[in-house]
Amino acid sequence: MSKATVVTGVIGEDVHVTGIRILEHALRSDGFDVHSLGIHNSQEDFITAALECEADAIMISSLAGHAEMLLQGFREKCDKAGLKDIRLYIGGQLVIHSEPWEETEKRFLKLGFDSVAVPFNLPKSVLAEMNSDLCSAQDKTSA
Amino acid sequence: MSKATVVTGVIGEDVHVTGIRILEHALRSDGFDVHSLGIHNSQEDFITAALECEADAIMISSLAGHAEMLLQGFREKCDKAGLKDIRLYIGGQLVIHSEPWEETEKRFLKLGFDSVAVPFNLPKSVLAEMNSDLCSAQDKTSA
Amino acid sequence: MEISNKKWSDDLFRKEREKVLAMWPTGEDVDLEDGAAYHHRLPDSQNAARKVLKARAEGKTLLCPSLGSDTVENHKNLLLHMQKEGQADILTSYIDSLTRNCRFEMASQGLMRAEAAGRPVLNGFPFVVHGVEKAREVMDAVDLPSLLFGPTPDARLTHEIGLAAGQSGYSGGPLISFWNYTKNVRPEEVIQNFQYVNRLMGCYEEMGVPILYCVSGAMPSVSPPSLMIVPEIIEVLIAAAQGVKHVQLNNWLQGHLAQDIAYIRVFKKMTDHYLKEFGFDDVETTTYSVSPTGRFPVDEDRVYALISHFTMIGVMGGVQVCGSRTIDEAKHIPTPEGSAHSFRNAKMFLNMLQPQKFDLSSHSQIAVEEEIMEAEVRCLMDNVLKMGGGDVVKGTVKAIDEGVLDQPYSTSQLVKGKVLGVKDSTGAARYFDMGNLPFTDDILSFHREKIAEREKILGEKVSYETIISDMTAISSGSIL
Amino acid sequence: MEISNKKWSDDLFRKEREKVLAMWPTGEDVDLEDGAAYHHRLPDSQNAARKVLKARAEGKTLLCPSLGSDTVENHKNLLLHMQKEGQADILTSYIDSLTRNCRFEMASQGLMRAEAAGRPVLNGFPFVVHGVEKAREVMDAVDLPSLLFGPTPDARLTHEIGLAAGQSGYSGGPLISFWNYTKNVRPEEVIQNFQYVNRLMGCYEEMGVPILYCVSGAMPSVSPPSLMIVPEIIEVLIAAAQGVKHVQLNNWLQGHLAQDIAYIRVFKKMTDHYLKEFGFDDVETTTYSVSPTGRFPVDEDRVYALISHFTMIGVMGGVQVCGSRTIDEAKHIPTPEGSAHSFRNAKMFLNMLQPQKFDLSSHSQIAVEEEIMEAEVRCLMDNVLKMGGGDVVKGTVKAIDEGVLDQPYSTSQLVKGKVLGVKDSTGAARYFDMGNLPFTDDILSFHREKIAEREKILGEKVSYETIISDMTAISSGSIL
Ligand code: B12
Ligand code: B12
Repeated sequence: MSKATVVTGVIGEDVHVTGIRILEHALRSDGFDVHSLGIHNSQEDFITAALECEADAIMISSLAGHAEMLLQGFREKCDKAGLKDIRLYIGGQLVIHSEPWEETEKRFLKLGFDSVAVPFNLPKSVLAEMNSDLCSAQDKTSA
Repeated sequence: MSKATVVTGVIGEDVHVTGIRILEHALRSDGFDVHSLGIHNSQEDFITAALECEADAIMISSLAGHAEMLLQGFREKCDKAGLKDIRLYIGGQLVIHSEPWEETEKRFLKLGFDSVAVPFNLPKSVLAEMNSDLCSAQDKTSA
Repeated sequence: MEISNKKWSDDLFRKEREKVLAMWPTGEDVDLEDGAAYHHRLPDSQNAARKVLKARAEGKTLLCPSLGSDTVENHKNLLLHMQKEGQADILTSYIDSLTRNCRFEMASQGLMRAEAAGRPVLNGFPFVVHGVEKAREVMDAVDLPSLLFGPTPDARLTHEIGLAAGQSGYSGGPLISFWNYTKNVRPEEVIQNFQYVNRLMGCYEEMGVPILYCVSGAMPSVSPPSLMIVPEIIEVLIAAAQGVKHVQLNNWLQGHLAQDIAYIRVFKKMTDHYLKEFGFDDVETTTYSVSPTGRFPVDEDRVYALISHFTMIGVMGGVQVCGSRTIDEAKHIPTPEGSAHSFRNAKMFLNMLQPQKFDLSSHSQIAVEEEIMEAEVRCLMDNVLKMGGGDVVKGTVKAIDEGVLDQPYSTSQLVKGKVLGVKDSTGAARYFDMGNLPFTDDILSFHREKIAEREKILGEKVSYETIISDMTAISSGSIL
Repeated sequence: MEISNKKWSDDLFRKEREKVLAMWPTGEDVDLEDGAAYHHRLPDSQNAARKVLKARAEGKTLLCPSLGSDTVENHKNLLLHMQKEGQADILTSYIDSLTRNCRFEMASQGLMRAEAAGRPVLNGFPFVVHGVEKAREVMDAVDLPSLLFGPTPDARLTHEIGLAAGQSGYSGGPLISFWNYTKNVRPEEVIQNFQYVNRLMGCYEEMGVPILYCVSGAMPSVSPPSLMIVPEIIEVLIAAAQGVKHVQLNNWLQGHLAQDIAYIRVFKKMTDHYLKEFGFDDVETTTYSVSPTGRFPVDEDRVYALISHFTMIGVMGGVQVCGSRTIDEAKHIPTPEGSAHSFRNAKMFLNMLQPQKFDLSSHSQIAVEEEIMEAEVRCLMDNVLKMGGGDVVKGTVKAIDEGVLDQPYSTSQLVKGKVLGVKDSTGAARYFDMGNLPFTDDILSFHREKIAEREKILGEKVSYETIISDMTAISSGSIL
């Protein structure tokens, strides 16, 4: 049985796929069930996929710097689609110009993301976070 | 007949001799009479040499950054020794820390120098200045 | 879709051209003859192909940054800044990504916002929206040649406008665009778009305007260079068939001196070989090198070292043109100042090294790399040609479908993506997984041995974890 | 003054030592046995000689900045900053110039002012004024070895204090001090002072404490490397006679890959040769490279390229230790931050290149340089030895007086200063004027030919103007 089910993908016109591919591999080898959407996805693509596979989380990657613009109202759409408790992760290089990391994070948390990965996060730490967020919670439920 | 007579040397404990050696060569090949004192000179060494060879100018080089400290009262000493009209040049790297060039120049002009060379001055421009300062003046005298 | 590596008939080109020029109103103003006449009015020193051939004759390396801003004013200033402060020899005009995706309407809105705001909004220069006249203002303002820059599945209208506006070349190509900029577009479609672009370049050549086409093939991510060379040669052959005469070979450096220099040599040698085999005897090939596409360090001290390092390889490899990423690469789109700082660094390194004429023409480690690389390239190319019954385009399409041509980390879902690279004990890229590539046993065992050496030092088997650490090694401060 | 290259008798050393220790009150606290005991308490990883031998065994290059501040607090912080932020492998303790000139009273006043002001006043660490106990606080605070640093005609008391305080080596030497730091001091006098210093190092060696002595010979200003190598070998032979066992060979890079690498090799080879000839069989030689002493560019982008360039040469030349100037070199005394930035750049370049084990062991351009350089060194060394009737010290003194050993741009008025270098068409340093150097016709014509090549390209005779432009070329952005 898989630890948890995760939908992954890149939002918008962005073609930067390497980072999320690496994460997908790390997650899979750690026992996660990963549904990978690759590049060029809309908000709807993520929601449809998450509904289909009953995902516990959505992981969105974005490096081109347009994430904020493209993800307006995403949490609300998830809610409406019935993905009320789904955890939303985002990471990559989220802004166009240098700004203090705390400000970037704050804005994305406000957009409804549960976790905003610092830039240049290594797979190891992403994995650790996913495990503590998704798996200990599940353990508790099944206990 | 030489264009003009110049005493050159480095002031204080400073060992940086290359720059002034290059200038000495440039001056000599351009027809100046150069009396070179090398490194490790005091104010008195310059004055004695200038009196001896009836110099038109003294050129002091300093790179170690102690020039200002070491040249307090130099113009007055020259005056007292009878070198009233002698032109005083200074160049090299005159200060320890970065400061706007104008400030450095101002302080050395106040110390009684007639000309303060910008750092990294190339021999060509030093030569041009010496020629216009010393030789046109002489031309006029002899005219 | 039926497609082959034949020169397009005038008829086909004319028909397609009508459609392309109708894609956006500015297409109406394009006139081929007038475009050529404009080029003829520009001085020879503003033609990229001429400038590069001169560098080749003199044994010099030129520096070429990647630049692009949106309004004429912004782009002009950026180019002028790099011409003056950045000591660039050749300029480039990055195409913004909306234009690359033919979203001209959105690009036009972005441009209007940029003009209103007085600061850049788009990530490149939207040639199509500007149209020929406006785009010529850029060339009129600068003294250097400029190239169109950036892969995209459909660069047709951008080329119509850009070339007519005095841009004298392009960097990109069908395969790089396919691997890295599409999700579900068939390779045939991208190739066909590029046959159009190449035919257009051919028209300029026929009118006496040399156009420099810098093929790009495939981007490395810890990739043995044959993975890049083969797609690049294919792009050359596609271009030559349509009448392209000045080809620049893009060497994607990964930082390993012996392997990267071998790449530069084998790529040139094999390109000339296949050009000759197909009878394309009058195509001039020159070489270009560019820093790696992987993650860059955030720390500028380190990026400076990388810029110098990759300039070293370019110069020692004897390329005619050297590109470079910039000190702000990891952080954000390069500022004009960041670009200028970076290229001043590259220029200094170049000026220290190049006059020395340090000779690496017979060097045993490079020779070893050359030998295996040439074997790999022949193996892959000959297979592609066989699959296409001698037609490189037909062969390429089939080979991609069967994973006989393959790439790691492609954005396309039509790509097998089985092949994977890993570094050996000296930092050279080796095949960790050959996927469906039709390699001989000799090649296989060469890579196995090299990987075994690394495993001996590591004290464990290389794995996907090793690959991840290899991919982030440089950004963490070391080749390994 | 009668002087020769014989080991000092215990008696002579004891008598001199009394005088030296009486030069300043802190001399009283120096106890050789206690000094050795302190070294034995330090971990092996804090001994420079051990660390360098380890690097030699592993084929690694270490980085070593030049550092020095005045108060214990300031100096400690500077060293800790470079240990942590600068990724240094070996630290150094620059001696301030007042102490170098034995102006201990003035140094002590400077130190007091620094302590009162809370910011540096002296340009280095005044070991003598601090005394053994205080100076040990520095070593106690850091984890790396540290070397005394800086030529001076009289480093005796500084060594008594510094070595007893755990510094495990020194960079400098009698000839470099004579050429560049004196005006009217006889060479005999400087050599005698260094025989004392070397004998002191020998005492530590006898007590089981390896001390790394980095000879420095002569600084280049567009100088063919034999001008540096010969004084350096002389310094080695003087040191070995007094019992020094760990010698580091300082290679003054000038930026020409082939010539600089040849320098590194010939220097090592000829040092080992003459050591053997004189029966010094147990002296370990390691190598060190450092950036050039000429004027640096003001522009930091360019200095970064130079730091990378000289790191490249050090790594390709296989030195054990690589020094570097810093990005603020042209402007002012390096700040801790400037030093850290510079060495992070050097480390990145090193980490990119060294793991590749790029092999230049058989390279024809380097071989050409090696051959002529070895001939020059033999010619000069054998002449010095002949002039001294087999005694290198006696020969050196005579050779300097007659200009058979010579340097351009010396500060000493006792030096002939006839010899001059100029760059050839590739940027290598050649003899423009050989002064009184006793070179063979072969050597003469080699240099003439190389200069002729440059003249052909220049279209005019090289002259003093050429030399001036050569000396400022790097600071203006190019090797030539
Ligand atoms: C490689 C690269 C490319 C390749 C991408 C190849 C591919 N198919 O993936 C190519 C060359 C195609 C490319 C193209 C472009 N790129 Co690019 N690219 C890079 C580069 C150099 C490295 C990215 C990378 O692969 N990193 C390696 C991986 C392993 O790291 P990662 O992506 O950061 O992912 C890790 C973490 O961030 C985290 N993570 C990532 N996603 C997520 C998601 C979640 C939920 C979590 C928890 C964690 C997480 O985990 C990953 C593993 O460690 C970066 C600069 C840099 N960082 O050095 C620029 C960069 C991202 N690119 C940039 C730009 C602008 C572009 C272009 C628009 C350029 C142009 N003008 O044409 C085009 C994009 C076109 C398009 N439509 O998208 C900019 C982005 C600017 C910004 N954000 O402000 C950058 C910063 C470069 C720059 N300085 O301009 N690029
Ligand atoms: C070479 C050099 C040395 C050599 C000198 C060899 C020699 N015998 O000459 C050596 C290694 C011995 C040396 C030693 C030291 N140096 Co030193 N050295 C340099 C260096 C790298 C280049 C100087 C040089 O030769 N330039 C080349 C010549 C051609 O240029 P120039 O001297 O500037 O002269 C030209 C012009 O300035 C002008 N000019 C010069 N003088 C005059 C005079 C007049 C009247 C006019 C009109 C024009 C003029 O014309 C010349 C021709 O173009 C500079 C840094 C730099 N600039 O890159 C540091 C530098 C000058 N040194 C410095 C220091 C601190 C030292 C030491 C104290 C280091 C130490 N801590 O031990 C010791 C000095 C010991 C002592 N007692 O003096 C500092 C000075 C700091 C400051 N001013 O703030 C510098 C800036 C380096 C640094 N960043 O720390 N140094």
